Amino acid sequence: MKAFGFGVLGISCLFLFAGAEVSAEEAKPVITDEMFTINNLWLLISTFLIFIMHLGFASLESGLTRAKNTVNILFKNTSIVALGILTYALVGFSLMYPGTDFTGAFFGFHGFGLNPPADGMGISYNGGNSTYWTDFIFQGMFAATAATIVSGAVAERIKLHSFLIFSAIYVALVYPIVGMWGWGGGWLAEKGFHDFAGSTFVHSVGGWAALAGIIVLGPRLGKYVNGKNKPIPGHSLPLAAIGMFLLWFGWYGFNGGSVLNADPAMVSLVFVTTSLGAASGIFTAILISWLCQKKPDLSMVLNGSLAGLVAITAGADCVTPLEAIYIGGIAGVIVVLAVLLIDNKLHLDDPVGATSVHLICGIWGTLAVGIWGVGADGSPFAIMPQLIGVISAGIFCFCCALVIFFVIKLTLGLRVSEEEEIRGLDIGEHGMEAYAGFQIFITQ
Amino acid sequence: MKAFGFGVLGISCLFLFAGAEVSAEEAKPVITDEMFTINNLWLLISTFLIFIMHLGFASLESGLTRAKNTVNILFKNTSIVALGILTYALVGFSLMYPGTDFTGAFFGFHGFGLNPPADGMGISYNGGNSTYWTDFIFQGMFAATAATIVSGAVAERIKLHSFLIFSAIYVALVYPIVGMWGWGGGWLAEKGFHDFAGSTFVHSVGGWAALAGIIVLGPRLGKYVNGKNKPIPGHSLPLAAIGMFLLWFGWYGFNGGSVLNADPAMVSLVFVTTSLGAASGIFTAILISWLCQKKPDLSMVLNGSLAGLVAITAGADCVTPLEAIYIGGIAGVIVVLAVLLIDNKLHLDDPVGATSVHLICGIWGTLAVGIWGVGADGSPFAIMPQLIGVISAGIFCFCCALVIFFVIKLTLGLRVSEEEEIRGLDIGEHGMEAYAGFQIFITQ
Amino acid sequence: MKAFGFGVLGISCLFLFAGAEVSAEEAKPVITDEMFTINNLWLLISTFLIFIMHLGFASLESGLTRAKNTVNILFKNTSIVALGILTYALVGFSLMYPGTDFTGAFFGFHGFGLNPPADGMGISYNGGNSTYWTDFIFQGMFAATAATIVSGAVAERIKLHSFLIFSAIYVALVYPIVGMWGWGGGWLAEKGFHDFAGSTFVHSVGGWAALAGIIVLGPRLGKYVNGKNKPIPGHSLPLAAIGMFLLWFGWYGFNGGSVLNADPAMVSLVFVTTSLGAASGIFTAILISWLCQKKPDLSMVLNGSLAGLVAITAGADCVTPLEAIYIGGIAGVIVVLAVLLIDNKLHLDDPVGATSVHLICGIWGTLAVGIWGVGADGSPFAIMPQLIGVISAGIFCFCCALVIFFVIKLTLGLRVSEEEEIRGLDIGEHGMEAYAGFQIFITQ
Amino acid sequence: MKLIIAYIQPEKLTPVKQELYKNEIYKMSVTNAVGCGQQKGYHESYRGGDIEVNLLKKIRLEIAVNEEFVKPTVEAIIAGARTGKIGDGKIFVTSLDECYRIRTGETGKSAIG
Amino acid sequence: MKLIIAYIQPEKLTPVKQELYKNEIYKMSVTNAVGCGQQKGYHESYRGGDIEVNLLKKIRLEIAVNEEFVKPTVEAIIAGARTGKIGDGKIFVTSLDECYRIRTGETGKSAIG
Amino acid sequence: MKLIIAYIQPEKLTPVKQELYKNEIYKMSVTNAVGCGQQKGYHESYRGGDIEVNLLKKIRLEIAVNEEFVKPTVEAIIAGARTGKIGDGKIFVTSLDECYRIRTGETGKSAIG
Ligand SMILES: Nc1ncnc2c1ncn2[C@@H]1O[C@H](COP(=O)(O)OP(=O)(O)O)[C@@H](O)[C@H]1O
Ligand SMILES: Nc1ncnc2c1ncn2[C@@H]1O[C@H](COP(=O)(O)OP(=O)(O)O)[C@@H](O)[C@H]1O
Ligand SMILES: Nc1ncnc2c1ncn2[C@@H]1O[C@H](COP(=O)(O)OP(=O)(O)O)[C@@H](O)[C@H]1O
Repeated sequence: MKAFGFGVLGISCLFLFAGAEVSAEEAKPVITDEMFTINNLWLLISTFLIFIMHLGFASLESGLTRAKNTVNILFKNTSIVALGILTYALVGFSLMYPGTDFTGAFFGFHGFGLNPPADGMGISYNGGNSTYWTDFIFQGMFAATAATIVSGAVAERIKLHSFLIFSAIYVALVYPIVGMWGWGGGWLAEKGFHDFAGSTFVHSVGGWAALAGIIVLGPRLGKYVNGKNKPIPGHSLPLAAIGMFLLWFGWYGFNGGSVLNADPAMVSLVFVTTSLGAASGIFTAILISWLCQKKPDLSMVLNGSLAGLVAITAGADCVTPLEAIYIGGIAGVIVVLAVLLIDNKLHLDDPVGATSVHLICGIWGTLAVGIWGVGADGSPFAIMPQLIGVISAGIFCFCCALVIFFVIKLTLGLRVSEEEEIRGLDIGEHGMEAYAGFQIFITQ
Repeated sequence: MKAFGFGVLGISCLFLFAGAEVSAEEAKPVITDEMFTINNLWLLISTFLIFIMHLGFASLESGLTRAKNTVNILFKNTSIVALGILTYALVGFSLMYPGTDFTGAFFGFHGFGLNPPADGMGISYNGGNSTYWTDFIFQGMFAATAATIVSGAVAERIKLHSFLIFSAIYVALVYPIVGMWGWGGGWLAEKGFHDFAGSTFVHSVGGWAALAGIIVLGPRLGKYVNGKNKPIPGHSLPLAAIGMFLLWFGWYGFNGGSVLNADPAMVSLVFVTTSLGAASGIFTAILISWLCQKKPDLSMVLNGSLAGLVAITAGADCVTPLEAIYIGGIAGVIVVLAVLLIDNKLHLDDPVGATSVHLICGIWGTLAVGIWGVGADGSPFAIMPQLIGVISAGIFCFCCALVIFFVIKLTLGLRVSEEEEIRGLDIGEHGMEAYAGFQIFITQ
Repeated sequence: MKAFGFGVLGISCLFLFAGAEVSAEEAKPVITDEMFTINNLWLLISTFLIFIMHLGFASLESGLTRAKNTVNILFKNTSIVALGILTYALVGFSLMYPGTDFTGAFFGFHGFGLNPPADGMGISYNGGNSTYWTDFIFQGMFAATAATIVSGAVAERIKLHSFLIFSAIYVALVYPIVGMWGWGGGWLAEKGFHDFAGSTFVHSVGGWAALAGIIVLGPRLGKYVNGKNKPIPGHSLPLAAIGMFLLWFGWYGFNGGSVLNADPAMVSLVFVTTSLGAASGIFTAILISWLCQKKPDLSMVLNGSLAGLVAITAGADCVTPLEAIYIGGIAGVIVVLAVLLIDNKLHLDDPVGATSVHLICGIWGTLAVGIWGVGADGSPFAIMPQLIGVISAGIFCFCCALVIFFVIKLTLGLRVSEEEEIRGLDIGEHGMEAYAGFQIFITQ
Repeated sequence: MKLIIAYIQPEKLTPVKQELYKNEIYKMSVTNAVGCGQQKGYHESYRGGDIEVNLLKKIRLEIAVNEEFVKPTVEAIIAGARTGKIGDGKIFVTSLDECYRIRTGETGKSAIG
Repeated sequence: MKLIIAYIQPEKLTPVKQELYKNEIYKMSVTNAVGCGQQKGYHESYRGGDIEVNLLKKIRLEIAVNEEFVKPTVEAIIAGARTGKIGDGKIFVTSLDECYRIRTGETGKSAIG
Repeated sequence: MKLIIAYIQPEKLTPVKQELYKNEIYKMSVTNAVGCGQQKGYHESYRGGDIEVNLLKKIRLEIAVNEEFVKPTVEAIIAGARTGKIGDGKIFVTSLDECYRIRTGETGKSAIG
């Protein structure tokens, strides 16, 4: 409940401070300029934190794939940031937060481009939480992350322009429409569905498209030979680790900023639940990976931390630290098993584990709100709305992604030629190599 | 108009909040301790953001050059941060902000070292925007970036100690003297020249020195053979991409902090224009690189984003988001064409494209203020002062840089021996290699 | 004097603002909601800055060791963050800040888990500096760094599970117990010992354990042959440089956040002293490395900056900028000489120089407070309490670490087999390689 | 005794190895190489400049065998590496004068396998 | 048929290739190597310790040719690689018993080119 | 003239070099290789999938010598590389028809050293 929750949160924040003599008289405007400035600043700080998650994704994804496709992955991730921000300015923001006219709706649109209202820069715009520009850029940074999630899953075999077109459509239309259901005051918000910072609206939305992508594309050459899984190791685990750490780092803005103001109690709770969720995801992923794989697998543990983060995202504001440890810890177990299942059993080829991390753990995190979450008013969240949210978002996103992928496949083609795949997309799509001067030989 | 603008901005900020009952009576001091603390904090946050740009430069530059010179580049970038901060404490700050005694002047000096005034830590020091220490460290972080820009352009052939001496002189003297013309209340400020965060005062200042350096040094061995351009690919595009993302990340402090306080309207506008400038630079660089080079070149797209950022820097506070898209988009086109021109036609060897990004787009961005920029008082900026600023800064910086480089060339020598260049500066200057244990062979 | 100093600092902060008409009457509570929100936000910002230091350590340590052990190092650093946060939640926080019942004591314990008091989220909890959650997560992020320091020193030869067990015990018990002596209001605090942000309580605590580790483990195979030092170069200096820059970046939160509120004068002073300490450490390390080693060694200069940072940590709040330059500059000299001594003369094999940086410069920085430091009340700190603090912490930590290492050695074994060490811990402990597809051959 | 040197496409290493195993040749040494043969190269471009790449990545096999194994070895390599497309590679056979097993000091025919 | 093995300075690969092309030798294989010859090494230093590097980076060429091409090949390599300085490199010539083109199965003289 | 090719364990390069120096053999070329011999490989695992690694890292030495140096060279390599464990490596000796020093154009026996 993001933008929609502005009012509510603003009030809850007043409530918290009730005993603290903010002003001499209760009648005066309760949000001061100072508070407005702090709130706004915190959202802008969160914005740059979320921005750096794009580097996190770029690093993680290129680290977990082969050196011959590295330029391609970096290119995609760089493009997506740009596409995300630009399309969000053009239509996304307007689709996602169409305003109170569309309360409870499935779809709303407020017009093309950015149109700050007269009071867009003042306290009154958003209950003293942010200016219109802050509102836009904070939400805009979120948008691109959904597309980035897909990038890793379809890596090493998708045509560059086809991917860019898919991403542009998905991030410009599908992401904001689903997001509006909950955060824009749409029908899911009405149902009492709670997704604090986007286990569903960002991570699952990305995850469903990732799933559609890997189904339509098929596995990389040589991944499954005679029904046997042949691992294709990532070419740089330091890069992957840098990616994970930067993602976690950015997550403090992703979750912390989703409080939508700088309320000390709320933001600090979110920092604690986020940190504990990630830590506990690492912890259980180590244990389960050590058990299942005999030797603990770094790539799994990196996934474990992200799993914990994705899972805690839906309820970071409404569970206790202890429950955050449970949620993250269970996610750490789920993600390892999901990777083993999806890769080894279902033979769906997801080079970076995006479906396991973002889709499966996104679902888990959303449902966990129905188990442990307690609303600002003290009443627990119900599981049914959460389930409805997960399923409806899932159906919508998965179908849209499938359709877009199929249309692109039939028109432009989706997959590079076999020859290009063997030689690498860096040479095929970009005519350059990521590590000139190093000897990189890959025999598969 | 940085430090000089303190008063003006402070007032504009009051103005914005006029309707918001900050205090019971207008006579009371209008900047509260809280506002002072927020403003100051935002500048400190910007300081650490700008700091990380040095890592951005280090990564970008080492990624776009050969592995055999990587230690050397990292060494230069590490040294420059230190030199920049230390010389800025010694003389730079005093040269750049000599105080009101030198209003309208070409040169001023306030004495060696740091000398906080009696009220240096209080609200009165700087209109409640920052303490003296904050003022110094924020400006000091800026200083070193100008020298870092040179580092990439002259890479792979300049002697280490010669470069360090050049940088120390340039950053200690040239950068603050030019900067004083605009930000320190000097003659350009009087003329109505507007350079918000340094398209000219930082980026062009660095870019002119880069140009002087590559002219004096000449191209790398084997770069132009029989009048033909032989590309020398960078050894690690992941490193280059990390560099670009970190630079963009830091730019939120570079531009955002240049508001010099935490004014919600202003800072959020700057965040939006900065983001859109970069995104749009990427977008057009992709298009133009796809067109001109047939296959889209990642190194060009990374340059495109930086081009957008450099260009929006001069006017981030005074153009609309739509204009930011134009400015960044045009910069994205300019930078690709400039690289093709400078490298392929003029045969000036600039390994990382520093002149195209920082000099050419810095000029473009400064002029763009004269096209679209509208001042705080609602009156548009004129193009003439901008042109005068660009030209005067250009002549001064380019001449200074040329002279310093020539003097060093005649005394200490500027370029390493041919043998050292072939074997790499890492072994020649540092006696060590960047990637021990990896096989790196370069046949050119 | 961290948590314990809350009251004092709160008051000093009031004091500073005394002349600034915060409220109409002095009798009213002086910390407003706004100030509370800013203070709290700054601690949370510091928290994410400290968090990214873990990536800094991971990068630095893997960069300075061999490629065949990279997965192992990344794994350790990822695990330690998780272990650090989780054990700190379980017992560490409670051991380190047991409350006023244990004032002046050697040991205190406040019960398992996190137990926010009734007013834990309000202004009254901590003098308006932070909420209980902020307090916990800020301190919790610190905790893990001590263990990370050990990781680099014992790299390339320690068994994974043995290291993890050591770290868990050390960070859960030893770190908070020693920390309590000073920051938790224990006996050292009573003695007037001053360690602002942890030259002793974080860096030396880690450094002593590192020393114990390398003594018990012995040098890496092939490090000292026939009494001659055979250098084992790190495999990726770009990674090492990324590590250094991220550590410095995070240090702004490490030191800046240790002010424990957003006081403009204090935080900006800390930013300045921290920056100058690091810059000056680089500067002298360059000079001394150029002199002693003929060619300037990048790995030494990276250590130089960290040395400056470690040294300034104890007194960043109580020395002048000029003194910060001295402290950092001396640290830059000390660290180069210490590496030469420890490695070349004492033949203690510390691959990343952790003992030189964190232990030796941690001690230097703590003592420097006794030389130059001046307390908030204007009276200089004495050298004796500092010496007592250094020695007592040293004896306690070193003995504890020795005992834990020995017990692990006798039970689980500490060192991998010779064969595994030759082949690399990545294959031995994790069954994977860090750079699949690159040819990495190491002949030692 | 003969020393067989073969250049094959990198992605054919696994099939060639399998064919060799089928023919009971278990010992071999592999290095990376780049080569030019009939196969044309391709063009890369970097910052607007053109790079002609005509040294293509190849795998170099070195297999020492006794005379009777020469034919099976060559056949196995061809079986595993042939696609019929240019770039499939080459096999060279030279004579080996002597062979030692370092571990035991054995020489000659028995040392080779 | 002969197999020519040459060690040259890395930066001489392009000139050598050009000379070979002039003499109509288009096929070759290239690998990286490190070598010690008369050329002295150099010293690196790391964290105060001295590292003697006496294995210097070289390029290894392998070119299989028919007898009549041996002389032109050797001459081309020398023409491209000689600077007169120590470290210019060495050329070794060995005999080739047989040669196969994997794609076609051709053998002998016709397979080599 | 003979060309000696040896495969040894990577960590044995330094001892082998020292033994060669003792026997006054100063010239050699070194490349990286992976090989399978009697030494069994090991298993890696990545994201739950099993990877069988049976090509193990080795160092390949190439040393051209005059006949009288063959024995000392082979002995030096064995002295430096033998541990008695599987994986110690192999030495192959082939004949060299000719040898040129690029710098001077010298040929034959005098060019080799
Ligand atoms: N005469 C030769 N000398 C050395 N290497 C050769 C020779 N001919 C071919 N090669 C190696 O074999 C590889 C494949 O050769 P190619 O000519 O493409 O095979 P084909 O013509 O049989 O399809 C080349 O890249 C090169 O490495
Ligand atoms: N006898 C040899 N055996 C193997 N490789 C050799 C031999 N002699 C020279 N080389 C290779 O040739 C390279 C250049 O040799 P060098 O002695 O420097 O040439 P020159 O003495 O002719 O100037 C060496 O680095 C090594 O790789
Ligand atoms: N017949 C062969 N042909 C090519 N290379 C070989 C051959 N035999 C051994 N090698 C190389 O020598 C290395 C060591 O061989 P190995 O069988 O382990 O030695 P040993 O059996 O004598 O202990 C192998 O990894 C391989 O690179």
